[in-house]
Amino acid sequence: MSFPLLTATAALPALGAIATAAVPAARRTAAKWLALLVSLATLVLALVVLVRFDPDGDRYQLTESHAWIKDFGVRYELGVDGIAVALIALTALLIPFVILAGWHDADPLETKSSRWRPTQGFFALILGVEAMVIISFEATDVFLFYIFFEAMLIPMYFLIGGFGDRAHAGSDEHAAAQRSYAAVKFLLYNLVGGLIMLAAVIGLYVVAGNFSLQEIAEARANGSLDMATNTERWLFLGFFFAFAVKAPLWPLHTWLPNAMGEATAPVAVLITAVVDKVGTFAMLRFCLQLFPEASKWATPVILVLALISIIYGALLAVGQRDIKRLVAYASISHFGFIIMGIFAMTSQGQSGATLYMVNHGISTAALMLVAGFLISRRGSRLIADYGGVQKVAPVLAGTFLMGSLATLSLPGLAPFVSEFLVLVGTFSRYPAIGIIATFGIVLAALYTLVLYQRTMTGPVKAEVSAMPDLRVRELVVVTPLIALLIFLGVYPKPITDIVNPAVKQTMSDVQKKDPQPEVEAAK
Amino acid sequence: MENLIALLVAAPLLGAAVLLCGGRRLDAVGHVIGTVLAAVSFVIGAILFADMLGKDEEHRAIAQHLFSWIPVEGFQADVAFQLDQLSMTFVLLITGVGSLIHLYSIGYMEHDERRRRFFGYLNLFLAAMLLLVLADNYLLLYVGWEGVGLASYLLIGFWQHKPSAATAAKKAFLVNRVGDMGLSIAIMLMFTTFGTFAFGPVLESTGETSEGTLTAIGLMLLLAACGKSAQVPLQSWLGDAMEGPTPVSALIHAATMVTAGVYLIVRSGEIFNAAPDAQLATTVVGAVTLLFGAIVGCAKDDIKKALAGSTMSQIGYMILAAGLGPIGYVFAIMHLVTHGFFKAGLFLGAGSVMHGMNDEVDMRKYGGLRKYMPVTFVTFGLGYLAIIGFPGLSGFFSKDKIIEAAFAKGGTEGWILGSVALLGAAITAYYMTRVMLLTFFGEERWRNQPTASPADPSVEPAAEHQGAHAEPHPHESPRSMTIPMIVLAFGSVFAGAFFGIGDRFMHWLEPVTEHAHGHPPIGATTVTLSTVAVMVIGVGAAYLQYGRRPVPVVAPRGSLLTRAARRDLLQDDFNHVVLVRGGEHLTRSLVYVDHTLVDGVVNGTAASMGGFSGRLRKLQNGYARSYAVSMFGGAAILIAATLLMRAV
Amino acid sequence: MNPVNYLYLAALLFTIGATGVLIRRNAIVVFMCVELMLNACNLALVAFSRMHGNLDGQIIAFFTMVVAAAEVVVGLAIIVSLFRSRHSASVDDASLMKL
Amino acid sequence: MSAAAVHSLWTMAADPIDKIDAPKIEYGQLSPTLIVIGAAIVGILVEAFVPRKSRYYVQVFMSVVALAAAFAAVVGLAAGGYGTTKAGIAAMGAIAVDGPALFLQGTILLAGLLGVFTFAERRLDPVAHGNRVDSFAAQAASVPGSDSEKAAVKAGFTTTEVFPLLLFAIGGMLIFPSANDLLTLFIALEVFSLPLYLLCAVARRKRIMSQEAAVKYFLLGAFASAFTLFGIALLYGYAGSVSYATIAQVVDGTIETVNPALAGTMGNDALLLIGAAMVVMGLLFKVGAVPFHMWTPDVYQGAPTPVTGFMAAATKVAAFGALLRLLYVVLPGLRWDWRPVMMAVAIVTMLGGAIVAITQTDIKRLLAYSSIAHAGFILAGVIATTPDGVSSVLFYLGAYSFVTIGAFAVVTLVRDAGGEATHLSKWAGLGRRSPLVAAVFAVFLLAFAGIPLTSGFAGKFAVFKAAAEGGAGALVVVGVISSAIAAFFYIRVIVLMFFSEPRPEGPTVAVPSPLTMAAIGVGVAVTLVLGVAPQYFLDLAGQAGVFVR
Repeated sequence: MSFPLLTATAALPALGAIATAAVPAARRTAAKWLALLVSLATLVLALVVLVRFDPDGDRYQLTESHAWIKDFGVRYELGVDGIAVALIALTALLIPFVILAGWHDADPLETKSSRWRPTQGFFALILGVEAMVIISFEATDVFLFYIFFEAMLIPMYFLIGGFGDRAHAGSDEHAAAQRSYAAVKFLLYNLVGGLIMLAAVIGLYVVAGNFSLQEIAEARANGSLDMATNTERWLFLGFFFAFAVKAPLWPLHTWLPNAMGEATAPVAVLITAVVDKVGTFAMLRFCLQLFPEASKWATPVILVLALISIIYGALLAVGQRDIKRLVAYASISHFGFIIMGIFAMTSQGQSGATLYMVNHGISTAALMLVAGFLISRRGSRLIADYGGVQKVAPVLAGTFLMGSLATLSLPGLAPFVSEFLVLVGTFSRYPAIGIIATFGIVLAALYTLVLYQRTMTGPVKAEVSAMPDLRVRELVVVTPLIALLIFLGVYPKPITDIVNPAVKQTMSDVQKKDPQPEVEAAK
Repeated sequence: MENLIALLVAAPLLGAAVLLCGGRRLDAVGHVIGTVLAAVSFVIGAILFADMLGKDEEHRAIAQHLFSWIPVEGFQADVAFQLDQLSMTFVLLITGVGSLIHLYSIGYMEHDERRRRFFGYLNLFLAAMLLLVLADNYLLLYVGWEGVGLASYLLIGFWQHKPSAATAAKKAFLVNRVGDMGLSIAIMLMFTTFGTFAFGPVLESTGETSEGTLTAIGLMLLLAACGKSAQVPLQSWLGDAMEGPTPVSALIHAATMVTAGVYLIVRSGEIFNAAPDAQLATTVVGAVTLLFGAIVGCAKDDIKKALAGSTMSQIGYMILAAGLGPIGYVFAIMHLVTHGFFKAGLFLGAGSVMHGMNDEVDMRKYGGLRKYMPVTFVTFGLGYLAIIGFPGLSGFFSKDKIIEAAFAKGGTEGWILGSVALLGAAITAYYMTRVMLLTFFGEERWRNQPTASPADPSVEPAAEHQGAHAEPHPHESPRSMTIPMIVLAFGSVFAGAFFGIGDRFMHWLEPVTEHAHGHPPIGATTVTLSTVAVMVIGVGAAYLQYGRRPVPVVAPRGSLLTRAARRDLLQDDFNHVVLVRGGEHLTRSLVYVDHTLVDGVVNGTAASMGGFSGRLRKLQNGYARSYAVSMFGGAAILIAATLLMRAV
Repeated sequence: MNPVNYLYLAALLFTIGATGVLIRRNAIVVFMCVELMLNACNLALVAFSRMHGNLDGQIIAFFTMVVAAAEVVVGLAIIVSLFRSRHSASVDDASLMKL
Repeated sequence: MSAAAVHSLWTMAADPIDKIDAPKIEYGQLSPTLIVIGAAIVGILVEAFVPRKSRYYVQVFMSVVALAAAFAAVVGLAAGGYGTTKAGIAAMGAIAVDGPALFLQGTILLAGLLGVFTFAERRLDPVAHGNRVDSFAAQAASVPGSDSEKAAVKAGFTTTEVFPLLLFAIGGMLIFPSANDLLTLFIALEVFSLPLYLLCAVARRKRIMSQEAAVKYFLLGAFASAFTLFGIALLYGYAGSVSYATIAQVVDGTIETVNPALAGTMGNDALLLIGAAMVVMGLLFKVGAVPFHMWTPDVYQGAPTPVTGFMAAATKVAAFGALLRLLYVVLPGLRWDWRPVMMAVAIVTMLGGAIVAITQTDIKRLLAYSSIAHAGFILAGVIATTPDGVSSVLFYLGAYSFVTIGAFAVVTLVRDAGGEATHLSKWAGLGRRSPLVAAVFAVFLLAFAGIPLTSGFAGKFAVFKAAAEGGAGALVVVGVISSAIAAFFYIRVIVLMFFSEPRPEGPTVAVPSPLTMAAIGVGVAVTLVLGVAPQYFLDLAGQAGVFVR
């Protein structure tokens, strides 16, 4: 019985959350530091996982397996493949920045009754989300995954609904209404998705008799478990629906702009960069492995939806007046790319998609957090309220530009690698879709540069004339992210090395081969 | 030797990193660092050149593999360089002209408090451009391709507080993105066709695939070239790009970056050779742009915009040549190099003029400047002679060759292309003469009338003590600015002869681009003579119009064509109406759709559910007896249903 | 006489009682209707008991009466207290809680 | 009372009587019920003889002890294997002592214990004339607002009768699920219904509503039990016996000795079907299934909240227990007749409850409708007609009852001048005022909504799984849909508590005595434990999943 590394990685933040919540009301700063330290410790653990993981080893490593709910055929089974490792690392990496960026977001405005402890709650919830996300990346038992896939909605829900921008602090009734609307919308969308998935989960149990991903996948592979075509398709749809809501895929996306718009920037990052990744990750791990045939059957539709997401999201981003909503729609567009990469069913596509999840996490974090700093200074989310910031706060503008360039996936920055892989991967099997998707890169340039131009350039607006440049804390948040963007853009090998074997596995699960180049095919 | 190649890129990259991250403490020395590193890169280039000359033709190309960039199943992208004669030509041009312009900028940007950043951007550009020409595969080239785009974006918008500058920068980037789309699709096609996108394998195995595929790839590459090299239909950004500081216009939008399209096509020669349709398209684009740019150039009063038009048209020549295939490649590159010299020279001259004229750009407010800024006058004049193809100067050699080649294409195409090229030569002569006359000859129109254009912020303090309406005091520019101009002037005088005589340049490039001699239906001499002839005509016309008569300070309304030309032949308005307006409408309506339809459906169901609930709960009317009714009815139904179940 | 007729009678009584519950307003009357239904049940039980020739039905009938008595106790208590506090025994008046 | 015994008595009448053999009663196996009912009777005596001041303490003490003892007895029996191997029929066929019976009795007893705690709470209402008061009328007999009432309050009277009544109700509930013949079923039904009718009527605040609730509950309850009884009569007519076993045999046609007199009716399936339907209807009334649910919201709202909590939890448990036994022991032969009908009932119940709840504005009514929806979910498990189905229902009932009692206990804490502030608008911003209470209530709501890591999810999963395996996939789909709808209004309350600004004149949260705290604490603990590690209890329910015939 070796040390349960994976459990520890998930348990640490969970315990940290409890501890943070328990900090007395007066000791706010202590709670913050505690949360930060815990998240850093988690990062360390995640790195240990990263190191201990052997790309050429078994598919699932560091596995743990304990009996849990026998009657439901549920086991506490953890295990990570390359994709999971990458995403766990991403999560553990982002949380400290999220915490640091949200350092003052939850300071109580006026001294409420001593028992009301927003700050403790805020950071505890963040850690709670981290714990749940990590364990759902680790779970190799469908039921275990489902539990946390659903449960993580609750802390997210409180994070969105409970803590708004400083700009629209609680006092403002309208903003509060907006916020709780966004929170409820987030919860209901995902809950409905989750419940439909629950039906599918139960159906899966009826068909398969247990929930172990590996057992079922093997049984599917060696034919000892064959589902009726229709059953498989229904189950697939049940699963996919939930993931498509979470991802989010057009036309199930409308909760994201509200949620990201109303939540504070760090929480918005948490949503789009961390939590939503569970959705795309689950498509890759569960949909394809459990229902290969159905996945192939659904591919055309899904690809078209993904394509719509890409173009539609980008176009709407162009039309936004609100910085955060703009970033949200941009994310929708990017998730379109990820899903497209997954279902293109080519090595490049899926490696690209996985890489994309990581890169999008980092780039969106960079852009959104800087935007958050900007908003916290001026107290408005409207693009029109800014202008000429570049002159008064050059560093802020510079980092913002880097974030924007990453978002439009400029070559040399990380997102380019993944986006191009996805495009190539899709193109090689579905040229038309690949070409249309390429329009996305033009639109991406459009909305990011328009945003930059309207906020950062031009004559200095009176309201921003006194705007301070980035503070040390904020620099500490942004700089590493940007450095990472550049590094992974120039040298993504470390990640691809981990991811490739897992992708190869998935490809074999769905029994798909990459299309051969014309020339070699001719030979 | 191979290992030097990386340094070539690394030096300016280092410069960019240091200058951009260094912060204010480097403000004092920033420009020095930048210039030195550019020069370092030039020196390395020179060393490599010398080494290359030392080898015999076959073994001149060298390569360096740095590391595997994106290793994914069935997909291999490396960071690897290849340096052959073609790349070398560019390396020298880029680093050479680049260094000169760094030097020039020291003086030009003296008063700008953000000079450090300016040099950072310039270095960034050098690095990206070198990456572009040194890459040994299309994906890495793509990185450089977009890198130079970024640099140009940053530099055009360098004076970001000017909305016009910011807009121009954005426009440039966007239009280029459209081109980039072409490039990335081309790369994807290569990947699916050849399973790789490294120059070597792709270009060798062109024979193994259908012409259709190659045509597609070719057209996509052409699209990319159009974006980067401001060819019709993607040329609209270049004029606005003149918002950037003049050295930028000289380096990026005249000498180097805009010629990247030509490089791309020549580099992909084998693909085009195997795809005649793509070639034809290329020549057409070249020819059209050549005229388009020339015409626009005639109408502009803004000296930089006039030069920009000329750049467009000159690159049109190069693209045309490149489209002609093996008979044109060499001349395309040759013209590219000579053009690099004289056009850069011209821009620097223009910059120097503006520098002396409180950044006035309207030529109608110049005049008679030759005695105030002699050096500028001489250098500019030499560049002028070069570009109009005055016999013996560099422009003459390169352009004449292209016109010959155009005729040599043969058939009606040949005639059409050739005559277009000739016409272009005439117009070139016309508008360049116009520029020359308006600027340096005639009476001094800048006296006692206010400087309209807002003073450039970099000289704001100066502008203040002069007062906004003070009349300018034309003066020669500082040494650091004149030296580069002089050097470039030398280039524009002798480069052509040096390359052309004895076909030196041809032999130099042949191993890479393999050259085929084209024979124009009407002998080469005839072509040459007619070239000179039309040139004289053009000059004459311009002299009659601007040399003899006084030039009105306020531009006359002018003919329909003139007015259209002033507005870039209206295509900008077209873009605005169709793309911008249309796009705005599209997005606005989509936002509406998203809110009402997509979101509405969900909210609608929720609302209807609520309404249903509201109606349903009316049943709960509080009367015990009605509850009893429902129970009784329920019981009845229950019994009936049970009996029914048995019945069926 | 055919014992089945007793069943029909029982059914009839039961229905009458049920109808009464549905249509009468006065709580007492409603309650009496319920009692009527219970007695209909008794009749049915006894009739069946006779038909089957075993005593269970009759025994149950006794139990039913006891239960009915108990119900009266509880019911009257409740109804009376209601009547005293609102001076009306109409079940329709007692409709504060609805929707 | 078994039919056979009576019969022999009657026939022997002619012969000279030498001895009457007393019926054989297994006191040990009946001990839980006997203890509770005994305690109830003693409770009555206490009311008669113990001085008023000390009654409260004596009653509370006795009730707690009795229930604890009864629970101990249940545990003892279960440990003694009466739930599994030694399961059998006691009291000459009247009572079944088997797994489901013991499991449900245990649940009911625990619920009852928590119920007693909430009944005994005396810290919530402000002290009246120097006496701490509970949530029951000083003198139920006195007219609301009359002088006699004031006098009673002044004198510090309290209705300590509620404790014996509670015990009687519990006693009836203990018998209900273990009743093994229709007569016992009917008696048990009345024995636990009548005290509940009374308990509904004795609220301290809002007495008019309380009485109205009682009247409605009583009239409709009596109406329903009349149907039940008629159904019993018909079944008796069909089978010539009220014993489950015999009826089952007659239904299956596997009865050995056919009395010629029976032959006539035995064939007549109309009797059987109508009778069965009517009996089932009586039980559906008790569980509050659509369309027999309409009493639920009004009664839940009007009754004193502790009573509501107890009722909502224990009645459901008992009624579902009886329903299970009826359907699994008596009518398995009719499965193909009642299954589709019950499916329809389950579907309308799930949807109806969830949909109507959306627009509720009173927290107690809201919980009432939610309990209707949950009845639907449980029915889904009942319909599975597999051992898994039984155990899933048992588990669900266990989990659900604790959540319910806890939730209603929390409701008792939120008060303003007029007693409990049950209107939702008053709950706005509760999370800001007293985060702990709000958080606890949120946990209960999430459990109701079936969010993972709460007992609600485990239970829901269990029943849906059983239903799916039992071939009722449609129910699962409807189930998840109505869960989604239901989630909406649970979340509405959470939003209200946490995200809306507190009203200045909002309610205060009373600090309860350890009694209510215990009730709530146990509720939360069970909710979370069953959510995270349900295996042990699933095993329990699984072992208890077999009925004795």
